[in-house]
Amino acid sequence: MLEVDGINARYGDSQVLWDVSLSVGDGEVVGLLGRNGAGKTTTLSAIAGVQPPSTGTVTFDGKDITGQSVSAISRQGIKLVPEDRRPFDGLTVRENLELSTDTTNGEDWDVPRALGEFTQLDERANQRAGDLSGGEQQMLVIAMALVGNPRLVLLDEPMEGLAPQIVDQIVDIVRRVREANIPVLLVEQNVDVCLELIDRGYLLHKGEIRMSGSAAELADATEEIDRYLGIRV
Amino acid sequence: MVLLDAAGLTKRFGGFVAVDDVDITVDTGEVHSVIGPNGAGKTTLFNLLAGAYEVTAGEITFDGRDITDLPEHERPYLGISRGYQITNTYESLTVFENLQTAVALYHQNYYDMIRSLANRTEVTERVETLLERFELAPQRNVEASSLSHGDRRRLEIGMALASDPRLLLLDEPTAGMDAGETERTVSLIQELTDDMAVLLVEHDIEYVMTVSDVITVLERGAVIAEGPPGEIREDERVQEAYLGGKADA
Amino acid sequence: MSLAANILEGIIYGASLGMLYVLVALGLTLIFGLMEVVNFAHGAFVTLGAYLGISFLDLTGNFWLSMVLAGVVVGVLGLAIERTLIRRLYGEEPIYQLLLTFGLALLLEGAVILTYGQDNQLLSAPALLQGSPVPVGPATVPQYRVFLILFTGVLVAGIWLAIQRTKLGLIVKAGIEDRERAQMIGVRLSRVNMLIMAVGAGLAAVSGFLSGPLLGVSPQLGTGLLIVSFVIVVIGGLGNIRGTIISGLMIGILFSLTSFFYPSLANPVIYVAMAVVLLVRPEGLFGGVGS
Amino acid sequence: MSSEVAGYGQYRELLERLLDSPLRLVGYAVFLFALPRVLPIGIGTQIAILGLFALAFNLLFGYSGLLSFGHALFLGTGAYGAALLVVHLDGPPVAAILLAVLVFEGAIALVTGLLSLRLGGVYFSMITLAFAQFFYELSFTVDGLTGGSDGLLGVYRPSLFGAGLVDLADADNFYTLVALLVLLVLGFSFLLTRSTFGRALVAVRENEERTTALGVNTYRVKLIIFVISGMLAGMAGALQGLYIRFVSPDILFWATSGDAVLNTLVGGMHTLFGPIVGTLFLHWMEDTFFATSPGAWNVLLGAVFVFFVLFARSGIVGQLRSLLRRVADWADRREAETTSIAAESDD
Repeated sequence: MLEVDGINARYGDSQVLWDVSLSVGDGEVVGLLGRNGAGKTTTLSAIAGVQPPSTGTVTFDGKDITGQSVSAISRQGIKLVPEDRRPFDGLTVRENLELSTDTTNGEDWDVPRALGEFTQLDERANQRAGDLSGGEQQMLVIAMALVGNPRLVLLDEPMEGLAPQIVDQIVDIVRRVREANIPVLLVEQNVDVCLELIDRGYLLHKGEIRMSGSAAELADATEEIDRYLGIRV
Repeated sequence: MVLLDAAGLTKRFGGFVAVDDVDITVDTGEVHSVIGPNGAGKTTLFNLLAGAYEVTAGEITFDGRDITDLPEHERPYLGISRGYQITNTYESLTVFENLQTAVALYHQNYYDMIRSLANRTEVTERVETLLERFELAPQRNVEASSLSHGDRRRLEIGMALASDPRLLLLDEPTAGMDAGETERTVSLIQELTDDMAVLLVEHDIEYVMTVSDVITVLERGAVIAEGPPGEIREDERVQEAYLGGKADA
Repeated sequence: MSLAANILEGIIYGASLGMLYVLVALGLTLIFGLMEVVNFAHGAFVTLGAYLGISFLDLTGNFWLSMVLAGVVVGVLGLAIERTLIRRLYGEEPIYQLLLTFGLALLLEGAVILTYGQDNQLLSAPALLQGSPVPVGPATVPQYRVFLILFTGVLVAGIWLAIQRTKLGLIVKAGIEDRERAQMIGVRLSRVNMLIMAVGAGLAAVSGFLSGPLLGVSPQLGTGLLIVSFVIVVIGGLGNIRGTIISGLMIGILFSLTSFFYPSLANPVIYVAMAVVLLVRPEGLFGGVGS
Repeated sequence: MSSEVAGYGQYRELLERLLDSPLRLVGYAVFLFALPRVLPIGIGTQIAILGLFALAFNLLFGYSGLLSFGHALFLGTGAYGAALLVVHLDGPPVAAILLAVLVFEGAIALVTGLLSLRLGGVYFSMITLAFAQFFYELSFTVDGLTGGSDGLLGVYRPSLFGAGLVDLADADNFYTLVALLVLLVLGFSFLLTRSTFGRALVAVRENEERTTALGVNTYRVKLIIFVISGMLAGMAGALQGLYIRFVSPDILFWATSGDAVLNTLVGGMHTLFGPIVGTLFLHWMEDTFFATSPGAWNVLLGAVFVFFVLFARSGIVGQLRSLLRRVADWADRREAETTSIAAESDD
């Protein structure tokens, strides 16, 4: 489905990604783990076209999409859920969903279905998104990606800054996305949560992929996990 | 000696509590780091201390003086200086001019419209010292926008040091640096602390563990641990904050 | 005439003028909200609309058709200017966009002078609306004024509804709030920019043509309206649609009421209003950017 | 400054020294005193006064990046102020008039500056424009004072120091006064460029956030340059009123503010002398084209301006400077080649 091949990215003068390659297959949930500043968000930005890579290619469904505009990539079915959540605060929940509806790549998802699946959002359908709690906003932005009938969801730290019981809800939502057979590239710092959700994963450290493997393989690699993700250095 | 003392510091943006009742103290001569996962409120805390944001609740005392409501531009004169996370230099000015600006605007009367800046030998001398200290002398005539990333980060720190601060606030000084550059910066910071306190916001754990005397760990805006690196490394809650661990605990 | 009748008449006159301001200021505010360009050429669109409308009127003899034609032609011109010139400066410092559109304003105004001359042109209300004034409570109001309020009221309400209720409106609001995020959900912003530029220019032209019978048509007509629009958006907030509509009406009524009681102060008073707002609430009466 | 030009070839270094040297002021003086020998003195005077106006505008725009679209306010009130003093006080000395206008404009600039600087960026441009328009409208409202749309008549030029000392009715004397004032302002600008305050202005323009963090009260810095710029623009206005001996509301119209913007951008906004060159250039163009057709002139002016915004933002003087730098660099490279060839043939 998604093939990222040897991308390099710079932020100003500093190189933040070094030859990063990864792939996401059909119906697969793939994790991208790493500490703050490891380059996870930059990787997603490069795929979504927000910040195109300086070298390397991004191929989606056999088509080279490197350097295409953000909106063009989005319309091909790659929906990015950015890390800072960012629904449109001034719009209502329903308006946010209507706006995000995209039937280019299917019609499975629409606003009624989204509100049906996320009852908590349904209750607040006519409230401004800016007035939602952090957890509700996170639900909303995931629902916004779903009504876009995505062929791949890029999910950037959905649990960040959320209270533990809300984290459980979000985990549940990601499971449902997975059950809907939509491929997901999940960026997460919370290792336990991430390993529970993914089929395969990559460990990113200082802009380089240091390790990759199945969820089980990663779970066993306690030394690497500690070194690249924990604080015991 | 306690230099900076912040108590009950809170910052709300609308309904969102970015910094939640944080107490933090920095002593003279220590390197104090603030770490935590993304979104923990590190940069917000930093901006509160620097005066870029207004405090919602709590107070900040510096050297015994209440500075909670002191405007940002007056804090340098008490001895507080800051660097930026995203390099924030004068892009179209040369390295020399960047440092000259930082030195002159602090040490000279910046309302002086007549006397030539270039003839202020005391300014030029200080700039030369900074150029040497930060190994930027060869790039003196290079515009900041054309510097390599590491050089720019060091210029950034150099500008923050131009006011001879007693407390230096640095936000991720090694962001985007390679190993060699990071090492140079580490030793630089260690040299600095002989005569001043440094408050670091960092995500590079290895680097934090090397340079810090004290580490404060933030999660969701609140302090979850504080102590020397060794203690922090073994702290269960910190482990959990970094590696996850679900709520069912 | 009684004081009450005077006040009522002042309010109605003011509302008719204010709605014309709103049409101009709305375009300005939408263009800024989406493209972050303060369009100095917006006044030239107003002037151009008035003059082209007069030409179309000479040609067709139909006031309404001329209004629509003027709006469409100037709308297309606005679109062309966005495509060829303004888009070159997206993402640059706003000052350069301001300077560029200022140059365009001079150029377009010059073209008007070149074609139509410096002198004022006469544009009268359509015969249909020249009958005897309409009694409104204790006051009497010329038919054209009543028409202006109704027509522009419907137009502005239509725009408001389109922005609040249609998907396109959602896209515009989303684009104003966060352009990058809008692109992430697949919005083609460059097309939206084109559309809004065309609509904004078209509205300015319609407003110019409609204000002809009230204000007279001169090459400086548009700049006058533009400067008042600046006052309106400073008070209402650039990019703030609701604030723009309300403050446009307020300024129109303030102007009109003042001109009833102290005619010589009518023009200066709106700037005093702006100064007071800046003193008391520099961020604008209606908060920052938003709906 | 030598430390800052190190690293260039010798021709380039020489050029940089020249460009930065106070000797430039001698060049400006020669230019200004040659102007009335080349052009009719009336035109020369007009260019010098409007050039001074543009110079005052550029003190604000060029240094601090604040684009005022309302500088007509200062030019206009300065002109009215001077004219009213002449008419009502029976011709006080011009020196006193100029001083009074400076103080008066300082007060106006302080009030309008305090308000318009509360919002940054494009708002500043819109608000300054609106304030100028306020005074334009006011000039009709207080027609008892200003003569309304008929303008203020009966203005004449008293002597500079009173008691007939330095007769300014004489065109040469008046031009000399204007030229000296222009030189004075140029001299001040030159000092300002190199001073600490000048650097503070550049710092505010380039990066206000960082400048605040360095301990600078940026609001006050901007206000001060706004006031200085307004005072000097007002002085230009006083000269204009005395020169034309008639003031009408036109001088407060937005187009007058636009002239300052046009002259400065076309001449070169980050340069000392650009505003004067721009005024001269556009004045010459206007003289050549306006008479035939005002409409065509506006079209041409607009087109020229669009061209400069899109393709030559540094203006005429800025373009000349970079041309000179390229020539110097070319000369340095050529010499380096010749030397290296010579060195090879020595072997």
